[in-house]
Parts: sequence; C-alpha cells; structure tokens
Amino acid sequence: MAREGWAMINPKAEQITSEILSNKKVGSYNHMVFAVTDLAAHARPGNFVAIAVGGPASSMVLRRAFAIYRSSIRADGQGLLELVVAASGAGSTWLTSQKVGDTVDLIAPLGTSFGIPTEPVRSLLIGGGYGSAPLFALAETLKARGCRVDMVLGASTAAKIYAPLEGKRSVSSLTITTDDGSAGVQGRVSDVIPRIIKDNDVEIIYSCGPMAMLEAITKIADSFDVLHQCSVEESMACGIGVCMTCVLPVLQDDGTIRMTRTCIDGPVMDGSKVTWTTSREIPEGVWGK
Amino acid sequence: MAREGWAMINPKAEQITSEILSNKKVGSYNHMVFAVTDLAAHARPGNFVAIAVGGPASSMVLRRAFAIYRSSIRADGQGLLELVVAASGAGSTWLTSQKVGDTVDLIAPLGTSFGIPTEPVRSLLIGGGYGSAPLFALAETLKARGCRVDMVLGASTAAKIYAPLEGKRSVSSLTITTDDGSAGVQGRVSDVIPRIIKDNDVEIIYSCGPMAMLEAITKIADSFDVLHQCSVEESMACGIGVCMTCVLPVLQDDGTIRMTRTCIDGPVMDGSKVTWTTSREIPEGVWGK
Amino acid sequence: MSLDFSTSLAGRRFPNPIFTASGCAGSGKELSQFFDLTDLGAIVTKSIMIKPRSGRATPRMAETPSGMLNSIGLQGPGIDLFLENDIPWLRDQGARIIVSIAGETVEDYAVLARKLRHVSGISALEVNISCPNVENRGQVFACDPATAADAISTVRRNIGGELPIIAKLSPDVTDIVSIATSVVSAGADGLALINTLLGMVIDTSSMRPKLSQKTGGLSGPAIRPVAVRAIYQVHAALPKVPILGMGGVACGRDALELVLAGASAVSVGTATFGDPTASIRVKNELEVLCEQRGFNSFSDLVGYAHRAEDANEHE
Amino acid sequence: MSLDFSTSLAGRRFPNPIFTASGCAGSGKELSQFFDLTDLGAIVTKSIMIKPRSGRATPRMAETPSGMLNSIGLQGPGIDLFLENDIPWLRDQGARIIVSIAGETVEDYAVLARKLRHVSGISALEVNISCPNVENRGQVFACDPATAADAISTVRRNIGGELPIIAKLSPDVTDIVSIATSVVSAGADGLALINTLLGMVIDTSSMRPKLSQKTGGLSGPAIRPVAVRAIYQVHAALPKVPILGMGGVACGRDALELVLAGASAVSVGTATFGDPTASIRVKNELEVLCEQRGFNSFSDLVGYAHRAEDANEHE
Ligand SMILES: Cc1cc2nc3c(=O)[nH]c(=O)nc-3n(C[C@H](O)[C@H](O)[C@H](O)COP(=O)(O)OP(=O)(O)OC[C@H]3O[C@@H](n4cnc5c(N)ncnc54)[C@H](O)[C@@H]3O)c2cc1C
Ligand SMILES: Cc1cc2nc3c(=O)[nH]c(=O)nc-3n(C[C@H](O)[C@H](O)[C@H](O)COP(=O)(O)OP(=O)(O)OC[C@H]3O[C@@H](n4cnc5c(N)ncnc54)[C@H](O)[C@@H]3O)c2cc1C
Ligand SMILES: Cc1cc2nc3c(=O)[nH]c(=O)nc-3n(C[C@H](O)[C@H](O)[C@H](O)COP(=O)(O)O)c2cc1C
Ligand SMILES: Cc1cc2nc3c(=O)[nH]c(=O)nc-3n(C[C@H](O)[C@H](O)[C@H](O)COP(=O)(O)O)c2cc1C
Ligand code: FES
Ligand code: FES
Repeated sequence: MAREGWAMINPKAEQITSEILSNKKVGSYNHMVFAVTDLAAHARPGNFVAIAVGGPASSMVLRRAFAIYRSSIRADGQGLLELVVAASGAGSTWLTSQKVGDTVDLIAPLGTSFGIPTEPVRSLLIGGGYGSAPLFALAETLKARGCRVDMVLGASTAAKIYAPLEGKRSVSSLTITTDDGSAGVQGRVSDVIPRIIKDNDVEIIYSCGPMAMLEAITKIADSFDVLHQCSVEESMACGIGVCMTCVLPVLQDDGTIRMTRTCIDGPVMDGSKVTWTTSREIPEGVWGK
Repeated sequence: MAREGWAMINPKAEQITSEILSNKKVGSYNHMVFAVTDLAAHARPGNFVAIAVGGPASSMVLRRAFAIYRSSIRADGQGLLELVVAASGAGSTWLTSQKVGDTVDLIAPLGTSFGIPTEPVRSLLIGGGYGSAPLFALAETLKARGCRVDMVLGASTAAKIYAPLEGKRSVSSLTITTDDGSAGVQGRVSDVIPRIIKDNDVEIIYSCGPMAMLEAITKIADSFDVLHQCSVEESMACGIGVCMTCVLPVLQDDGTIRMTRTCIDGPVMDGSKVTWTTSREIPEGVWGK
Repeated sequence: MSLDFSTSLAGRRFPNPIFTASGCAGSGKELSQFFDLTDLGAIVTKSIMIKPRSGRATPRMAETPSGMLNSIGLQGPGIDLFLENDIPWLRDQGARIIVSIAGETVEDYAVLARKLRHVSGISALEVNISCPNVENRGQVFACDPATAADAISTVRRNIGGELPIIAKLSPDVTDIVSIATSVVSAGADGLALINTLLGMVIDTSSMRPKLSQKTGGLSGPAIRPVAVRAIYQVHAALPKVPILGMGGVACGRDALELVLAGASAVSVGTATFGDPTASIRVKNELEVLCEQRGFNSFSDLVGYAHRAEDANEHE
Repeated sequence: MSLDFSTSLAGRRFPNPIFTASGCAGSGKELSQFFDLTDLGAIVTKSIMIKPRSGRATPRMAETPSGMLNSIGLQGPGIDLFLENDIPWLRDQGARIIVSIAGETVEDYAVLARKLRHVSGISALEVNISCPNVENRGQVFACDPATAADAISTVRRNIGGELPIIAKLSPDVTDIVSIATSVVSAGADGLALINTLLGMVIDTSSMRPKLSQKTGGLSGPAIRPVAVRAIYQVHAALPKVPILGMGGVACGRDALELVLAGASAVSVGTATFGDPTASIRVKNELEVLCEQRGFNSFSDLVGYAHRAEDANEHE
C-alpha cells in the first residue's frame, strides 16, 4: 500500500465544535464559513472535512464529507474553513439550514491532498458541479508555484456552476459547459478537454466531480499520456479509515489491485491507477477476490 | 365509558405549525409562548398540547404532551398558547432550546378539562412541580364563577415551584411546600392539605402533579368526602387515543374497572375512580384481566 | 395518462394501497377526527380476541432511537362487543375494513373465524399469529412453520371460501421464507409483513426493565430495513402471493421502498402516533412518487426492485 | 471508596469494560490518531479469514434511521499478513487484543485457531459465526445450534486450553438462547451479543437495492432494544456465562443498559463512525454513571436488572 506508517493517517486531524460564521446561497449551493482552530493552517487543497448532521437528537448516525473550498487564518488569528454545500438529501439540507451562530461538530483536515509539482507545469483543473470547490485553492497554490492554470467547470445547468470571482483570480482561462446550454458551451466537460489539452500543452490534470466524469477524464488523460489526479467521491461511513465502506479498486505499487479506502488513501488519487467500474461487482484481478 | 359518541373525541383539536414567540427561563422551567390559530379559544383548563420534538431528522418518533398553562387571543386576533416546560430528557431539552422565531408542529387542544361547577364552591387547587401549570387558568375560571380558590404548590426545591405573580391573582391563599425547605413549609403537599380542607371547608379539590402525589391527595379527599379532579400523567405515545399506551384502571359508570386511556378520557379524571397502583401489574377485578 | 392508484390484495380491490396498521388506529373513530377514513385504502382494526382483555400493566411503552417498544397486550373488548360496536360504525363510514384477529390457542382462531364468517362489509381477515401459543410453552405461533400453518388452516376451514386471509408474520425467526411458504400452503391468500421485533429497554435510573412485562415489540423507522428485507425475500420466493407491507413507514418514499420490495399495499403504524394524518400524507406522497416515475399503474411498481440487473428500465 | 472499573471476561481481566467492536476500528492505527488504544479495555480486531479478501463491491453501505447497513464482506489481508503486521503493532502499543476470526467452512475455523494458538499477547478469540457456511447452502453458522456448535468445538479443539473463546451470535434467529446454550456446551467461554440484523434498503431513484449485494447488516442505535433483549434473555438462561455486549451503544447510558441486562463488557461499533472518540466518551460516561449509582465495583452492575422485583435495592 502507498501509505506506510500509522503516523501518516490524518496526523493533523482535529475534532472540534465549530461555529458557523456565514451561510450564503450562491446559485444552487450554499457557501458556508466555519470558525476553526489553527487546523486551518494544515488543510491542503483536496482535503475534506466530516461534519455531524441533524443536531443532538439526530436519526442520522453518520457524518457528511465536504471538500474544503478554502482554508485560511484571519488577521486576528481566527482559523476559517469555507465549504460549498449542495442541499440534496436530509443531511446536507440540515446543514445548509443552520444559521449563523449555530455550531456543528467537525473533523478536519482529512484525507489526501492534491500533489503539487515542484517545477512550474501547465495544469488543467476540471470540476463538475460542487466539484469545483477544492480547485480554486489548488489554482492559487499552483499559480504561486509559477504554473499555468486552465480551468473547465461543468454542470447540468448554470445555477450549478460554482465559480466565484475571487476564486478565479489564479486562472488563465475558464471554460464552462452545461448540459442544457444555460451557461458556456452546451455539452460535457469531456467535449472540450481534448482541445484544451492540445492547445495549452497540458502536463497535469486535476479533477473533482462525479465518478462518471472522473472516469471519462481518466480515459482522455491516458490517451494524451497526461498525469491525472482526481478527487473521488464514494459513500463514506466514517471518513477516518475504520469502516471499509468507501473503497475503490486501485493499483498498488506492488502491482496488485486492492480495494482501497478513498477516505485515507484518497479522496485524491492517481486517476490512471483506479479501476473505474460501473458494474456493482468486484472487477477481475482484484487482490483477494 | 364516560365518552359516548366518536364526535366527542377531541372535536376541536387542530394540528398546526406554530411559531415560538417567547421562551424564558423561570426557575427550573421554561415559560414558552406559541402562536396558534383560534384553537386558543377552545382550550379549557386541563387540556394539553402534543408537540413533535427533535426537528426534521429527529430520532424521537413520539410527541411530548404539555399541559396548557394559559390560552388567549391577543388584541390583534393572534391566538396564544403558553406552556411551562421542564427540560428533563432529550425531547423537552430540545424544546426548551428552541429559539424565538423557530416553529414546532403542535396539536391542541387535547384531552379532557377540569369540570367547572355551576354554583360557587370552595375549591382547593394542588400542584406538584410543573403540575401547577394548568391550575392558574383554572383558578381564574373558578374565581370568575365566584368560587373561593386556595392553592397549594409543592416541589422538591424552591426553583421547582412555578407560581408567577400574574398567575396568583385569582387565589385567596397560596401555600408552598418544599422537600428541602428552601421555600414555604418543609414537607409535602399532603402534610398541609388536611388543615386547609378543614379551615376553608373545601368542597372540591383540583390537582395536577406526579402520580404518587395524586394518589396521596385522593386518599385525603376520600377521607374528607371531598370531590377530587386530578390531571394524571401517564406516558403517552400518541395523545389522541389510538395506541393504548396511556391507560389507567378507572371505575366506569357500569361498575366495571377498565384500563382507560388517559389521553382522551383524561388527563383530568375523577380521583376516587382511579385504582391507584404502584405495582407493575393489572389490579385484581379489572375488566378482561 | 393518469395513474391507476388502486391495488388488489388477496383478490380484493382497494382504491389506493395505503392502510392503517393493526393496533395503531384505535377503533377508527379517533382518527376520523383528523381525516375521512374512506380516503385510505382500508382500515385494519386492532387484533381482536374472543374475550375482553385488559392488556398489560403500564408502563406499556418506551421510546427508542427512531422507534418505540410497546407491550399493550392486546387490550380490547372481545369479538362480540367488537362486532356490535366497532364494525357497524366503520361500515357506516363507508370504510373498507380488514379485521385482525388473535388467539392463544388454535381453537381460539377457529371460534373467531366462525364469528366473522357471516359478517358483511369486511374486505379481508388479517390473522395475527405473533401471539404466544399457551398450548405450546408460550411459543409464538408465527415462530414455527407447523404451528403457524395450524392456526392459518384452522381459520381457512372455519371462515369458508369467501373471505381472504392475510397471515401476519413475525420477523423474529431464522427463516421467514419457510414460515411464509408454510402458511400459504395452509391457505393464506396473502401475507402481512412485518410485525414488531422483540426488544427491551432498561431504565437506567430504576435499573430495571422499563416495561412492566420486560419485553415489548419494536416498531417505527428503526425496523424499516428489516421489513424491506423480509418483504424482498418473501416476494422473491413467492412472487404470486400478495404482501401487505409494514414496518417504519413514515413518508411516501418509505412506502415506495416497501412496494418496490414487493408489497401490494402498505400499512402505516407508529408514524400515526407522531402525526395523526401520517397515513394520508404517505398516500399523497406515494401517489406523486409513482407519477414522477412515469408509471401508469401502481401495480407495475410492486416488486419492481426485483427486475434483472440488465432489464430494460421502465420508460 | 472509589470504583473498581475493571471487568473479567472469560477468565481474563481488563482494566475497564469498554472495547471496540469487530470491524469498526480498522487495524487500530486509524483510531490511535485520536486516542491512546490502551485507554480502552480491549481492541477487538476486524474478523480475519484465512486468505486475503477483497470484500464486496460498492455501494457497501446505506444510512438508515438511527442506524446503517453495511456489506463490507469481510475485506482483509488474511491471517498471515494480519499476524505479521497488525498484531505486532497492537502489541507494541500495549493494547489488549481480542482477535476476531471468521470462516466459510468448519475447517477454516480449525486452520485459523491453529494459526493463533501460539501467538502471544492475545487476550481472547472472538469467533464470528455469523458467516455463510458454504458447505451448507450458505446458511449462516450462527443460525443453527448444531452448525454453530460445530464451529465453536472445532476452535476449542484447535486452540488448546489457554485462549478463551467468545462466540459471537447473530440476532436473526428464532431462539437465541438455544444457540447460546449450544455453543457454550461446545466450549465457548463467553458470548458476544449481538452481531448485525439482516436488512435491506432500496434506492427509490434507481428502484433497486442500494447495496451491491442487496442485503446488509443493520447496526447502530436502531438495534439497541434488540441487543438488550438478547443479552437479557441469554443472561437469564446462562447467568454464569460472561457476555460481551454490543449493538447501538453511543453513550454511557447505552452501555449501562447493556451491562444491567447482563453484559460484563461492551463493544462500541457504529458510534465510532459518527465520532472517532465515541468509545472513550462511552467509557468515561459509564464510569460516572456507575459511581453516581453508588457502586464500588463495576461487576456488581452486571445483570443488575435481573434482581427480583422485591429485592432490596443497592444502597
Ligand atoms: C470526499 C467527499 C467530498 C465531498 N464534497 C462535497 C462538497 O464539497 N459539497 C457537497 O455538497 N457535497 C460533497 N460531498 C457529498 C456529501 O458528503 C453528502 O454525501 C451529500 O451532501 C449528500 O448527503 P445528504 O445527507 O444530503 O444525503 P442523504 O441521502 O441523506 O445521504 C445518505 C448517505 O448517503 C451518502 N451520500 C449521499 N449522496 C452522496 C454523494 N453524492 N457522495 C457520497 N456520499 C453520498 C451520505 O454521505 C450519507 O451517508 C462529498 C462527498 C465526499 C465523499
Ligand atoms: C398530560 C401530560 C401533561 C404534561 N404536562 C407537562 C408540562 O406541563 N410540563 C412539562 O415539563 N412536562 C409535562 N409533561 C411531561 C412531558 O410530556 C414529557 O414527558 C417530559 O417533558 C419528558 O420528556 P423528554 O422527552 O424530555 O424525556 P424522554 O426521557 O426523552 O422521554 C422519553 C419518553 O418517555 C415519556 N416520558 C418521560 N417522562 C415522562 C413523564 N414525566 N410523564 C409522561 N411521559 C414521560 C416521554 O413522553 C417520551 O415518550 C406532561 C405529560 C403528560 C402525559
Ligand atoms: C402500539 C402498537 C400496537 C400494536 N398492536 C397490534 C395488534 O394488535 N395486532 C397486530 O397484528 N399488530 C400490532 N402492532 C404492530 C403493527 O401493526 C405493525 O405491524 C408494526 O408496528 C410495524 O409497523 P410500524 O413500524 O409502521 O408501526 C402494534 C404496533 C404498535 C406500535
Ligand atoms: C462496517 C461494519 C463492519 C463490521 N464488521 C464486522 C466483522 O468483521 N466481524 C464481526 O464480528 N462483526 C462486524 N460488525 C458488527 C459489529 O462488530 C457489531 O456487532 C454490530 O455493528 C453492532 O454494534 P454497533 O451497533 O455498535 O455497531 C461490523 C459492523 C459494521 C457496522
Ligand atoms: S469511510 Fe470508513 S474507511 Fe473510508
Ligand atoms: S396516548 Fe395513545 S391512546 Fe392515549
């Protein structure tokens, strides 16, 4: 396995009671700001938080995972985490309906982060829906390292494109696709990526979004022989590596394909090493099948 | 059974979404005011409300019952219900932690009410803990009918005596007992009642409080041959007569003792007709045992 | 085209598939305060026994996470008063009536069936066999294929050919399919799945069982996954036997889950305690969900989750 | 006098009665990020099989009201790698270790027992017999007194006399006392109660079972009343057999409930997913509750809810 020592499992993670400082509707999403400790200083683009939902008498026993949109330390020393939350089911609907001043139980930072190249490279960042969330902080980091950053964001419709002005600062170009054509190019991100890769001579792709999108990007990245780091999204019961619900078949350094926990060996993974499968079966060749 | 036609089962009950207009800590309790429809006009002293607790994702599937402290229609036509809530377990703790402006799902008015004599009589009202809640509105009604109203309130300690100034307006005398002597007479309500009955020549007792207190009062009332209407408190799953969890053995008009629903044939019952029992068994002689 | 929301259960048609659950709707009168009983597919009455029953001592209930325990102990007036008072009243309302019966001996079931044989206005019998069999060390009828079949065949013999029999099974068994198969062979026209699970709550203050009778029946959303599993297993094994599903249904989505697993109709129990109009809400929500999925007929949804993985999806 | 919070289980002593639950604590490493593993009574490891196992395809989980379903399918590295990596690491931490084993055949259990026989630093074996027996139409070992006893006596024979055996039972049976009695006769020194209940969730969008393997194990607070009932029943029948209780414990009150029912120690499972430090919190809260009730020794609370109704209360 990639991960060797136990000391490497979420070494900076903290469980805290966190106050909601802001909660604003932006298109289909809620942009939410949480007061945290200086764990904010340890969060890297790609890390996620796990939040308990439903309040003290909740029937929901599991936390919900959210990619960190931004993390920062305010001038007064207050740590801040920002998330982009889509109200879909009961848990996220509860979270987005919390008010400023309410508190939640939150664990962060969790999981792997996007690998940052040591040399300036030409990068393409691709986000689907709220999958854009972790990409803006990544863009800033890459830009600071002298990388060229192009971005493609796709969604079913305009309201589901999350691309705030301040987030776009570090981006050389932003291409938007929507299924219904209500914003940008009508179509899917995979329709526009090949041309961008060619035009900009892209060396690395970073992506975050629905699994089917990540799979499609992996195919394109592989065909261009471009590196591809993707942030995957599997249902997670624990988020800290103890339950084994969040696994994907991933090629290991020892040549075996193993059902690998996406909460601690992910969510950021090497796209070309994931055995993407839509069937609800363990693919052939997986270790221990 | 006392209740004859189905049309008599909670004929005025309404299920509404109700806003919390006020929520103030008073001693050990929270005095809470709810905005309701003109169902407030139909609530009688002794009726209760049933409130859903825990919010939209609650693990608590049952409502909680609360005696109505006061019901009124404000000058602007807004119906109001006031409750006195002790934060004890998860449900009442949730309720008391709701904020002004939050809403709850509420059904009211439910259950029987205290019988009001047509002639002026000398009455004694006895409350244990938050059991004082329904007695103040009753006192007003009795006073308006020209009755003499004496009141005894008991609790373990001073903070658990709920007796607001405005509530005491209609009372000729108020005696307080506490187990720890922190307010009024040290001891139990049953220690002071006999003298008050004698001194004031009491004709009817109204009571509300823990079951053991009601049983003790029933003994005293019977020994003085005084009428006794008590508001009982059994665990209620539904509050509307469909689950059969809230029963007590009660003597019926036909001479049988039947397990009788305290949510629709109560909570106000004739104390002398209840077979008080502390054993967790059906008493001998109950119909169908 | 609009949705045909009617359903058929054990040969009878009901205008919609949402029923009350036995023991969770009183005599019907109490709920008629909140809605018109004819708006539901049917009213399932509280299990009635031969004689008046006081039921068990209180405390009879305990709330549990997303559920509750009850040990009512089948309090009721007995079959004669029931037929005299409750049935005529329900009939007058125009409600469709499913009568639930319960016995302590096989002979009890025979007597009850005979009493009901010629009563008009009843759509079906639900036979609650989750009761202790006093002739067999108190073992619950529904816990053994043979005793379960005994009770059902006795009802079948005594009820005559007319009235459909729905056998209500307990989930507290190692193999519910074998019990289901056995009662169907014994003459059940349909199955009601599931009754409550045996549970217990201990009061950590008194440090004793909270219920006077120690154990009680667990119901509510907590048990829904068990209900779905039981319905799915039984429908897979006996696809032609209609199922009246129940267990933790509190909204239209929950009812749809049981229907997709194989229920032709769904009873709403515990949810009514938290919300008197729960059954009506479930009905309305379910109807919308069926329409949203583009189905013309409710019956096409029954057991739909069993289709092959590669089956063409419904258009 | 201060509370003696230690407990004894199957002849071994543990400094406190709160353990992890098998399959809910990873390898221990993941949790050691959040607390010191030696603060718990013991770490119960994920059930290990002979060979590496990929487990089942995803989705492997579904949240349910106050609970969850899982169908991990016993993913794991196999006993050899487990003994090479996990056990030495846990031993180095100073944690008390209970190893859980699972097999698909009786012979599997024999092999596993022999592999563990001479491993040092293990406090006990937990034998998970809630697995399908491939030699018997996939019927779960724990669902039949004879096959359950078979698995346990095989472990007993192969493990030697030293290591205590705790048989972990499934609640999905008609009569858990008969299974318990059977495995105790077969050589179990203690019982672990309860494993998950079989459940299913149907995704009402795809209109198919949510889990790839359709059914899964129901755990969490939803099942606590079933756990309390099972523990109470078994403790009543076999008062001398120590019980490791589990099922829906999320706070000290819950743990106390299982203890009063008859558990000598309590495992915390699903609660850890919602709160990594749940087990430590449960331990601390339970200790306070025991003290508040005036007990000097934790062991006096075990099964305390069974005392006669008129028994003198504890002073
Ligand atoms: C690594 C990671 C990062 C994520 N980042 C974001 C984010 O930035 N913004 C955001 O809005 N959401 C994000 N999600 C999805 C989020 O965790 C919730 O699952 C989603 O909000 C739906 O939860 P719910 O309670 O509303 O739905 P429910 O239907 O109540 O959820 C029931 C269960 O299914 C799981 N589930 C449901 N939908 C999803 C899903 N799409 N992916 C994974 N599990 C799911 C839930 O976690 C929960 O356990 C992320 C998920 C993961 C795993
Ligand atoms: C007719 C009636 C009138 C009431 N009036 C008031 C009132 O005016 N003010 C007030 O504070 N409380 C009142 N109660 C008690 C109240 O309904 C709640 O039961 C109590 O607040 C505890 O609920 P919980 O959710 O906090 O406790 P939990 O322990 O979470 O309750 C669990 C279950 O046990 C039941 N239960 C627990 N304690 C009691 C109790 N003392 N009596 C009945 N059932 C109980 C609950 O209703 C619930 O179903 C009344 C109860 C009844 C039946
Ligand atoms: C208070 C109560 C009383 C019940 N009484 C009966 C009964 O008399 N006969 C019966 O067959 N089932 C009875 N049940 C079981 C329900 O009909 C139903 O099968 C079970 O509660 C599961 O459904 P639910 O989760 O919707 O409540 C009762 C359930 C409850 C909660
Ligand atoms: C994700 C998950 C994995 C589990 N894996 C195992 C296992 O490998 N072996 C076992 O005996 N029990 C396993 N269990 C069952 C638990 O050990 C425990 O018996 C059950 O979950 C009830 O306890 P809880 O409600 O505290 O989780 C697992 C449970 C869960 C939720
Ligand atoms: S979510 Fe539990 S192991 Fe990944
Ligand atoms: S509380 Fe349900 S019948 Fe009284």
